Amino acid sequence: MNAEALAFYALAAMVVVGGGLVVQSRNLVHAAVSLVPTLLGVAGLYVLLHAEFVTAIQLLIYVGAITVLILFVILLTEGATGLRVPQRNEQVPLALVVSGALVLLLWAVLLRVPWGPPAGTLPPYNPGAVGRSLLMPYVLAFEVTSLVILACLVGAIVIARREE
Amino acid sequence: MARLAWLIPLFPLVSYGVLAFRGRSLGERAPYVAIGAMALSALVAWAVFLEQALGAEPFVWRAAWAVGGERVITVGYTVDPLSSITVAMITLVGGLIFVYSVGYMHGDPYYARFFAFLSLFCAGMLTMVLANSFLLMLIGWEVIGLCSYLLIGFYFRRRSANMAQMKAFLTTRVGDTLMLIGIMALFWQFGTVDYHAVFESVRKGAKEASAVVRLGPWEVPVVTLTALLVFGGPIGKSGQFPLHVWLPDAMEGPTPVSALIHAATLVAAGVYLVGRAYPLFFFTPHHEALVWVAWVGTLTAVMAALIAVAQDDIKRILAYSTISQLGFMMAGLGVLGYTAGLFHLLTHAFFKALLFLAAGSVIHAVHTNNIKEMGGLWRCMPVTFWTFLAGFLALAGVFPFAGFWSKDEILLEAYHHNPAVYVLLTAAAFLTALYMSRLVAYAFFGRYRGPEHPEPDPWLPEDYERAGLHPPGHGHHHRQPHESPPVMTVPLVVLAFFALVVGFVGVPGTGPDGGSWIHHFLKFEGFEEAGIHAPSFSWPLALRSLAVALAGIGVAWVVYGLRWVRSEQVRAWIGPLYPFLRHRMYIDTVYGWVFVRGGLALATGLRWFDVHVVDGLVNLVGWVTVLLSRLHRLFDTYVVDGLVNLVGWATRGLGSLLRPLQTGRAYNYILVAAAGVAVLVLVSLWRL
Amino acid sequence: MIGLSHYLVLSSLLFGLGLYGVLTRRNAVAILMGIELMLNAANVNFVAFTRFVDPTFVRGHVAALIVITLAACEAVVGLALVINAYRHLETVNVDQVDLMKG
Amino acid sequence: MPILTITLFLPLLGALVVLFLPREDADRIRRVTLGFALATFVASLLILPRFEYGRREIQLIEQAAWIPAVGIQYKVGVDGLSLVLVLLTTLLTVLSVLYSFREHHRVKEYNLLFLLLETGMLGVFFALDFFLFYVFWELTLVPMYFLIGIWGGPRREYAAIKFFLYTLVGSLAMLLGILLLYFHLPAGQRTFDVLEILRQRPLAGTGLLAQLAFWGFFLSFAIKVPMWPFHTWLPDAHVEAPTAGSVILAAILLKLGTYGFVRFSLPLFPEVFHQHALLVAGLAVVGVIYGALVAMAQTDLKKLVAYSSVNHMGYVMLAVAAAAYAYGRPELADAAATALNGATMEMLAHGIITGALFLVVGVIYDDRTHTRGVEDFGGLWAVLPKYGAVSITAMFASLGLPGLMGFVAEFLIFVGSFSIIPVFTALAALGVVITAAFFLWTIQRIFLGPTNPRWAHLPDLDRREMWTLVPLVVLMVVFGVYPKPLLDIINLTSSQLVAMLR
Repeated sequence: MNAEALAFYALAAMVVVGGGLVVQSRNLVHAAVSLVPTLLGVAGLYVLLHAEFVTAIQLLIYVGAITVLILFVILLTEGATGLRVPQRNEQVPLALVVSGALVLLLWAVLLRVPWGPPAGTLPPYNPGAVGRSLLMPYVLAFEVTSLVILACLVGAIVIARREE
Repeated sequence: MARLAWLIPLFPLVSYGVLAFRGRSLGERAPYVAIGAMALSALVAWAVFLEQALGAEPFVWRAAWAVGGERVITVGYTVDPLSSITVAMITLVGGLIFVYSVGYMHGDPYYARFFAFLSLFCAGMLTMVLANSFLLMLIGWEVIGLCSYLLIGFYFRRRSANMAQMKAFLTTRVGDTLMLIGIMALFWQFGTVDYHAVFESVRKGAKEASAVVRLGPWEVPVVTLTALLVFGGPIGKSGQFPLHVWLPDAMEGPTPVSALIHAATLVAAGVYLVGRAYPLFFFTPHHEALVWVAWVGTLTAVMAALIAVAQDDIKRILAYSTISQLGFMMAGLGVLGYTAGLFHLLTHAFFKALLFLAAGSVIHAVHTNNIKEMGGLWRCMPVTFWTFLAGFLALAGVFPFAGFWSKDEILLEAYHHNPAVYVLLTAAAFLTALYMSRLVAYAFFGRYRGPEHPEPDPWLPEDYERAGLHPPGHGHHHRQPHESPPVMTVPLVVLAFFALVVGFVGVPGTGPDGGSWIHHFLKFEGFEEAGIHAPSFSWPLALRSLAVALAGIGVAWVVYGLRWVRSEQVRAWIGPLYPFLRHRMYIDTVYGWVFVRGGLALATGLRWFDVHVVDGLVNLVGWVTVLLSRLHRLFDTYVVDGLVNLVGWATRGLGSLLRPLQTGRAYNYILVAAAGVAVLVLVSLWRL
Repeated sequence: MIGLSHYLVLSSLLFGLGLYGVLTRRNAVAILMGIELMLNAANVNFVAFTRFVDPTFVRGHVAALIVITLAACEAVVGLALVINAYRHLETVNVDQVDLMKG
Repeated sequence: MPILTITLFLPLLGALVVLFLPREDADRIRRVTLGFALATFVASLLILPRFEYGRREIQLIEQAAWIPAVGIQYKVGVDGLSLVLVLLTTLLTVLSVLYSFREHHRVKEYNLLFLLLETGMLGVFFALDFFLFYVFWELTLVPMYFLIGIWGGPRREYAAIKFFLYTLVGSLAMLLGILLLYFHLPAGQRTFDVLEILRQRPLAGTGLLAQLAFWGFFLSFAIKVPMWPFHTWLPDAHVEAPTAGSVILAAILLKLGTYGFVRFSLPLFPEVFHQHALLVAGLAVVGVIYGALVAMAQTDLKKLVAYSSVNHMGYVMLAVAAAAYAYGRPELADAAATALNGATMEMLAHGIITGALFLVVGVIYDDRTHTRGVEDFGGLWAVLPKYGAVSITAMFASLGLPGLMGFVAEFLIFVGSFSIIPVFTALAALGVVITAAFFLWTIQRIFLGPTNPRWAHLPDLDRREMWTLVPLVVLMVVFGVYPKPLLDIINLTSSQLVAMLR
């Protein structure tokens, strides 16, 4: 087992355990905090996959921003997120069966597909390549995304603003 | 000059416009606008009339007004002897009444409005007379109806005036609707409503076999039915039986209005129309439409004269007298006396306007309408008395006043063409002299009795306040009535003059070939074609009618003047006839019950029907739908009705079956979606 | 040697966990966290495919970046909605919000 | 310049502009709305010089592909009938918006809905594609629903829902009819183009299907008109709607029904319509008499005017039924054209007169007395001379006084229809007396007699109210005295229709 494999399994364990805690904790604050190792683990996987830029963004946005945001909201709406209220609905067994089945089936499919060898090599300077791709072939997607961000920004302000 | 005839109605119309928009600021000067316009219009009218009298050709002008497919409906005016002499009469009488009104209406808070409505009336009346088609005639006809409505209710604070104006408009409207249907029938038969074209067609059509309509057991020729429907308008407007009920009530209006509208012009419009549309009546099989006209007229003449004898209100007596005289005119036209009827129309306009104005002068002085509260007025109101007397003699038909000549013409025609009508009309003439003498005797002779309850002011103090006037004080009128100011008496004198002389156009020898001028001027061409000749004047007949008139005066003088026989005794002799006549033969009462209350009851009933039945059905449908949806849980227990639309039930049933699945909770839906994805993955696994 | 399938197995597992969270949680914020897990799983897939199947134009990276951006947007709007709903309904439990019930 | 499209979408543009105005600045919203309404009116007037007065067919056609796969296109055009109705719409919208300056509740939404409504109404008159027509037809429904439901009187929800459901049921029936027509075109040539469908008359000779489609259209239009016995939504809607809403409802929306009858039912199903013409005429006569009698028994002024609408629209339907009955009898062509001219004239006259009447009621109710009970008034003429003059003129116009617009219409309807269905027409003419009776009675109770001291100091019409009412009165008089300019335009369409019915 080389260093890469070791890293992978460690990160995978981090992700899975974190994810499990996220969906399983009764305390929502715990769940939100457990999100951090999961997202960090995913970031680590990106490093293993030579996706430095994505890693950076993952750290900045997910770990830095979204997690904090979620925590804030949990604290803001504490009366409704506390331990006294039941946190699970009545379809737990069914959900367990369905999601378990889905995972198993996906595995069955993924492992059977013969993925061929890579059709090229990764560009050496990763952020530059990403930038070129974003601004040349995918510029439309880029623009649309920025528009969506704008709309979200406005929408979020409108929705969350306290009405006079 | 005939080309300028369109100016005749235009002047009063402009005057109306000015007074309607600027009347308030004109204030006291408002009448000058109206009188000036009438003077200009009279000038043109008399010029046109004299031109026609000197033998000018009739003139017609048309312009397109509406279109329907390829057809064009025109309006325009026609100048011929009949229309020109009528407009000359209207502008003259109208102008004099305008002048009189300056005095009569002085100090009224709605002074300008009064003259505005009078001007509009004259515009409408002149339009109606000059019109060259049934369409324009109808327009003028309804406009004068509107003005009559507005002027009857001029004292709009009075409930009685409000009721009277509605009664007038609605009663005439019944006749107008019949006439409208008649005009529709004309359009149907001839495709036009132009006088000339219609009359040409009926003249030609008279020689051919005419189409008939079945009305129950009777077969009526279409032309006759059309003519009679058109006659519905004159029946309403000219107060003929059975639509005469509005005219006596119309006396609620100010007296100049009664003089102008309800004596001289508007009510004569019906007679004028029958004269104008004479071919329509004449060219029916056996002139049968004219026979109807004659009998309606005769009946009206007798009935109204009878009622007039038992009335006490001076204006009502004159109103019933007007109805009766209009009946005379209709009867005259009906017994083939085309000239006679129209001649009486012209003379009657002068002397009846005179009588009303003089009556107005009396009312102005004594503040009551009841002749039994007057008396002895000949001494304190000499001008009014003498002019009234002139009008009285003209109406009674005493030689040489105008009424003698024209009424005699009618009796002469009736004598030759329809003896039964002649007898009845003679009786009516006797009654006319009787009730008029009664009126004169009560009002002008004896001693002054004075009103117990003087007529209250028609206006409220607030009306004067708004107009910036001071309400007239109470008790300022003298114990002894006094003569009216010259602005009112001068028109009386002028009209009295005409009441004396206007009949002379009917004196034999004034026209060519020894006939009278009026016969020469106003003649109906159809008579010559049909070989009918007007009977010539005969002295025995004239003397007989004069004797009848004098007899009427004599009888009245015996009872009411000299009081040899007390009127109470007369009442006792005639028994129930007196209350019958006094209550206007109960005609108004019956109409009130049948039409007014009946109509309102029907309306109320239909409103109930609308809310509870028609709308109830709609609401029932809605209610049932709501109920069904409320009961959806019990739906399964319902026994499915075989008649009910199976598809509808099935859809509904399927809906309720699927209903529990729609929980509205997102996580249920997502679970299903995830399971679906799992199934899809499973399928793809198979295919690998 | 860690290959593509390792990553794919891991990401499917993560996806399953997220899905389970979404399906069972009553609380809207918790559901949102489940969604975040699922999105991360997808992103791992994208990046892994770039590395092992189609590396030339780093298309997967671009897709992952866009997903991250949209995830951020979604979180922002979602949380705004949660706050708004909480203010109005005094609850953020989705089973009490059943306006879609047929 | 695509003048029709500009006219059609100017109000929509206005609605967009209003959407972006701050709701606090009510004054600016009102002025902008009025500006757009005026601009639309001017644009519709600009159609006049472009219109060819010698051509009977639909002209000034503007079209563009929309959904070519199923034969739907954007196609608009005008002929005499739609031109005059478009002018009526744009004018009355201007006056309604002007009147609504007094509205203070949710001004922005109110004005926005009005502009939206105008586009809907114009679209119905302009559309030459059944799909487009249907879209606009439904579009008129929504703003009106909200106008009644939000700005209405105490029972507004009931009235709004009744109005909505009733007319919706009708439009669904029409949709069925449209689809029947569409699917009877030969496959491959299927289109919603009105002119093409009119040319081919796909359901001619299909018996039952033609009947079905005819009654589908009939139900939709009859509810809109409204014909007896589908009229009960009208009084409720009128009573509850805000004044300007009532004006538009009476003046324009009712005309959509009669417009539909003339534009579609007559030329599409002449045989079927001919077959049922006497039934329709009978319903029309019942509407005339019944409407007048029920109006007489009303004590609420708005209800009274509403039932008088039932009465007047009965005349229109009488003329349409007469025209249908004349199908196949060329000798009656001119009479049928006269009747149709009268019907169109009555649509305009009723729009102008009843519009004025609702404004008159609104003027006294909204800002002065807050009561509409006929019995609560009396002697108002002395207090409000200008108001009295305007109201009495409008009422006399409504009862068909010659010299005013209503008479022209009634006269043409009567003389035209009498040549075709004399008995029905004569019966309907009797309605004239009843109409006169209830209007006179109303005048007496409101304007004559002693003044109720409560109203002794009411202010007379102010300048804005004069500006809304005077144009209508002027039009009543002008076209009452000389209707030929209008009739020349209208006659083009009537002649064309009659030619198609030969």
